[in-house]
Amino acid sequence: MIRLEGVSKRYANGHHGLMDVTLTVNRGEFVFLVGPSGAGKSTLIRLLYGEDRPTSGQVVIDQFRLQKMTWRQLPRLRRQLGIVFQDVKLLPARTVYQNVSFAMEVVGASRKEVTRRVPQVLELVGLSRQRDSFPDQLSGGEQQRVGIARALVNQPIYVLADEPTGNLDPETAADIMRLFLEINRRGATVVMATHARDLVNQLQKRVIAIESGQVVRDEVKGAYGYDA
Amino acid sequence: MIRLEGVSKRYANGHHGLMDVTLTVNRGEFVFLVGPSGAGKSTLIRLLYGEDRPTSGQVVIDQFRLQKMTWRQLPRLRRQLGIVFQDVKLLPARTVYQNVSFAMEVVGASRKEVTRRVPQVLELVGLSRQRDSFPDQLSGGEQQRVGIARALVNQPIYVLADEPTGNLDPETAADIMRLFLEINRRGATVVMATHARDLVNQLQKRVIAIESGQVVRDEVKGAYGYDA
Amino acid sequence: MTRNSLGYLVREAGRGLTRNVWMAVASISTVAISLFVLAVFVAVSANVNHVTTLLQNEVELRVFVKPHTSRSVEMNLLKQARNWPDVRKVEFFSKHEAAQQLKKEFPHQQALFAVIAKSNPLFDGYDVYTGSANEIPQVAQRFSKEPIIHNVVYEGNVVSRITRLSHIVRWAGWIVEALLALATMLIIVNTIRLAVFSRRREIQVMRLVGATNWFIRWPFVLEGLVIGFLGAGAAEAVVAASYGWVSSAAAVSVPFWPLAGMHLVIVRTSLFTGIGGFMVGGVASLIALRRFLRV
Amino acid sequence: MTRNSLGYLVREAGRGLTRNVWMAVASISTVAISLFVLAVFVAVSANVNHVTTLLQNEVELRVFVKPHTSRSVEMNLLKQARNWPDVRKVEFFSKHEAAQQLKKEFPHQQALFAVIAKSNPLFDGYDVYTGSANEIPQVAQRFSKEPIIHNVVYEGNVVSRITRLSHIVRWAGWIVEALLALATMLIIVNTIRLAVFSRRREIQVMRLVGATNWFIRWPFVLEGLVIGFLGAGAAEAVVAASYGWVSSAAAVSVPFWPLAGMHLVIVRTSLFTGIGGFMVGGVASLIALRRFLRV
Ligand SMILES: Nc1ncnc2c1ncn2[C@@H]1O[C@H](COP(=O)(O)OP(=O)(O)OP(=O)(O)O)[C@@H](O)[C@H]1O
Ligand SMILES: Nc1ncnc2c1ncn2[C@@H]1O[C@H](COP(=O)(O)OP(=O)(O)OP(=O)(O)O)[C@@H](O)[C@H]1O
Ligand SMILES: [Mg+2]
Ligand SMILES: [Mg+2]
Repeated sequence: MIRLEGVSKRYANGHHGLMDVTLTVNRGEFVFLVGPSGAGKSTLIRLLYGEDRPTSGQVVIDQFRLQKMTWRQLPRLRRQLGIVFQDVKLLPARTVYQNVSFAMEVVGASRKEVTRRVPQVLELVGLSRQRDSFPDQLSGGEQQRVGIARALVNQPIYVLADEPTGNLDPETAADIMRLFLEINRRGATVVMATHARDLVNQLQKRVIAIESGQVVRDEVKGAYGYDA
Repeated sequence: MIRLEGVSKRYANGHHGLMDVTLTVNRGEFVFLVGPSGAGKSTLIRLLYGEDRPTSGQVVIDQFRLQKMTWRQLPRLRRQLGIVFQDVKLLPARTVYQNVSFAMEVVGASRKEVTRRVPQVLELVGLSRQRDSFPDQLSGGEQQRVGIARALVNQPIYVLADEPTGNLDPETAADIMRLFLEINRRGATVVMATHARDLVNQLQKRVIAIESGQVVRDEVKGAYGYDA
Repeated sequence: MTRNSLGYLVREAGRGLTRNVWMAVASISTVAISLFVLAVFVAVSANVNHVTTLLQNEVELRVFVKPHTSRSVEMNLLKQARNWPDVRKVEFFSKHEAAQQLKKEFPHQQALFAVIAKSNPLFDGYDVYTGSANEIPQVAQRFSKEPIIHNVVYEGNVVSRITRLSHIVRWAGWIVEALLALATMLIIVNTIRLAVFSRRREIQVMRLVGATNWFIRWPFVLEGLVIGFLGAGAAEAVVAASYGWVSSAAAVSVPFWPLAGMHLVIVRTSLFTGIGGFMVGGVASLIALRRFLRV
Repeated sequence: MTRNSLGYLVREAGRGLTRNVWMAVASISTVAISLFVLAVFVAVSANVNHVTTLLQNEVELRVFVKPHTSRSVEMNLLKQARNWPDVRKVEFFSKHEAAQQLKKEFPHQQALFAVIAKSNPLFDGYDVYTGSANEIPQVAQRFSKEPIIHNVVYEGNVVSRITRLSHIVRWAGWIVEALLALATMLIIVNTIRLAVFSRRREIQVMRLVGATNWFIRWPFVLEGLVIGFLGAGAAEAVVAASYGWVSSAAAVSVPFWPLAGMHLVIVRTSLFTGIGGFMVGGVASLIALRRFLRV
């Protein structure tokens, strides 16, 4: 269970990322975070994996109370999560394969498991052919899919995805979305910030809309809801 | 006029970026490049501003024959272009304002012109409030809009935009698209790689579809054409 | 550490070093150069100490025996003195030998020697070498108490100056050596910090995907150790080669000044370069990483 | 360069230095430390040269006059010799003075001096100082051709050894100085390359938005110059302070060994640190940038 209680985030330069956000995401839910550019979606996700800390309020994920955790304890939490970063964050000195396998090595997976699982995940995101390419040898969309593969390879309990389809063509984006749905169906909780209106409207999942750092809408079977 | 003649790009690791592409874009045109992830759209754009060089074939932009240009001559070409990079490429040590003004300083604009024009462009992309933020203090969409402001600030003859709306919500994306249309209306040639199906379908401009490095479709009043 | 994670460690460090060959070369060469400078200084200082030791082998005291003392009494005192713990060496000379030496030192004062030859006005005596310079006064006093001793002569002004100087030089050597070692250490630390700095993003990404601090640190530490080790090795190789060359050249051009043995120099310099490179390299990585792990 | 672009240049360089204060500190301190080591060596070497010069002021030739030569003839030759260009200084001593000196040098050889006092077997003569050591042979020869000269004595074994050694030391000093300067240069170049390396992306982005190479280079060069200048300044300040301290300490503990003047040392070391830091800093930036401008 993910729980935010009166969470505010004010950045060092005085800008507000989030203001007094309270919400709960239960195990097994699939949640879209929507809202205009600069609304605070990424801020919320960063608070969940502890890259930022709230200025006030509480963030709790299962047994982890984030504001009480030291830098040394954070890895324990992060191993429960699969994170897709908005700016991808691949390791530049590693190939596609190594970027994904690194996430498994981090959690101490056995060599056998790694060699079994990594090609499988790369196949899922359609990158088998690029397994030995380095990040700077990939197209933008390919990089993004490596980030998705890395997030999913450990079959995490929680998936936090920050605009995972921003650089993908609609068809590939739909494929990737199906992948997240499948993962969710198998029990993972998914929180996804996205601008993909069509996909959100189509899937009829819970939608949390954020504007200027505040939750303005929270619908169980929601739609993207901004009509251009 | 942009002209590619039998252009192929084979990367050092053997992957093909483009294969035998021939096309012409006239002054004042508005062209969408569409195609699945990894098709070769960014490769084509990189060839136009000389970050990469074709393995074979000719790239010509007005009087510039790119394969004959030395490293030292490239800036002359690039000052005619406004480029939006897929990975944004902001200068991390500069604020939003300084990132945009840098592009003007590069072409030797006067101080007066800079102080007049930069706030104007920031207003256009909706970033007036963030002018003194550094790139790592911005949301993904805000960063992308800084990149767009930088590309447009010099009122370039050619605008090369590589997925300029990937990280933007549909509403902001539409605003930005209107901005490009306005620039095009004033005479600039625009080449834009994009995955924004709705916008492409709506605008009825020339659409060049690329797949696996080859031009598979080139329609004057085209549609995105891939239906998920 | 399991076999698996050892493999990871080695692979990671190797990747770090080979991915940016150019940067690895810059770091290693900086380490090598600064260690080389340190090693050269250590070698020079070893030689100064060597010369100081040699200088101490020069006569330190000259003890003259009263005229008309019998040779057997003189030999008796010689035997006695040889057992004094603070006397390293003691040698007897007769007044004839003294005259010979004087003649050798002032070969052109023929007239003088004509006089000496007729009736030698010089004395028998002993050349006394003590264990260290501070023992000279006590030994001198002990001799002067002996009834057969006429007088005790300390070494001349020049030699005492040189000894005193060499002491100062030796001390200064230690101080400069320590300073230089510190300087080298700082340069190595800075170099590795700069190298790590350019990979800060990578480190942060590792943290964000759940790597523990030690999981991230170990490869960097190993990398630092390797950089230090290679730097130290390169410095040491150049020192060994050039020291061999210098000492053979010196044997020809300054035969009277024997350089300290190769063996001694290599041991001393590699002590410094080893600690300076290997240890500091590893520690520097740890220091350099710290700021980037807080994410 | 217009006023506008000068402003740009200064602003840019300032930004580079202040944005990553930590990295600037690492670069500047590395430069300062390596220049300091160089400066210390230059100071030591200046002192060795100084001592060498002082040693050359010791007697180089002792020329003895045949017995029974009249004092006026002796004074004549003295005057003549003073005009020889290769003779720096020449002093006359009578045989009585020679005896006094001998007495001073061997205060305990009473018997010997009893003999000398009766009938002095020594000679009158000259102490001759040449401009440089290589002029000794020609001066010696010129003297020995004079009819009143009995013989010419070169300086003793020890002094000639010291002179020869000091020559070698002086030469070795130059070589080591050059090597050290090279080493310092390489360290500075590497340091600045590492610093520039961590900003390679930035440089490439500048190129991609149309900046010319010199537009990108100048701020980096200025930054390199500033790093070099500050490093050199810091090194020089420490040298000046510590040299002042050392030389006043030396005046007490080794009064017979006058250190080279502060002024001389500062001039010489700042020559090295100035070139080493300022120039090399600027050039290093140029070198470091090269690879990243090809985009
Ligand atoms: N490190 C930071 N320092 C200061 N302000 C920040 C920082 N990070 C984000 N902000 C500001 O906080 C607000 C919310 O940013 P956030 O990244 O959460 O937006 P977002 O909803 O993810 O937008 P996008 O869809 O464009 O990615 C923005 O106005 C942004 O400028
Ligand atoms: N530097 C490189 N080295 C090797 N292969 C590369 C390099 N850059 C791109 N490629 C490959 O070339 C192909 C085309 O890449 P490109 O970046 O042009 O795709 P794209 O159409 O822009 O895709 P996207 O929509 O995902 O950005 C891809 O298969 C990619 O893996
Ligand atoms: Mg975001
Ligand atoms: Mg692309």
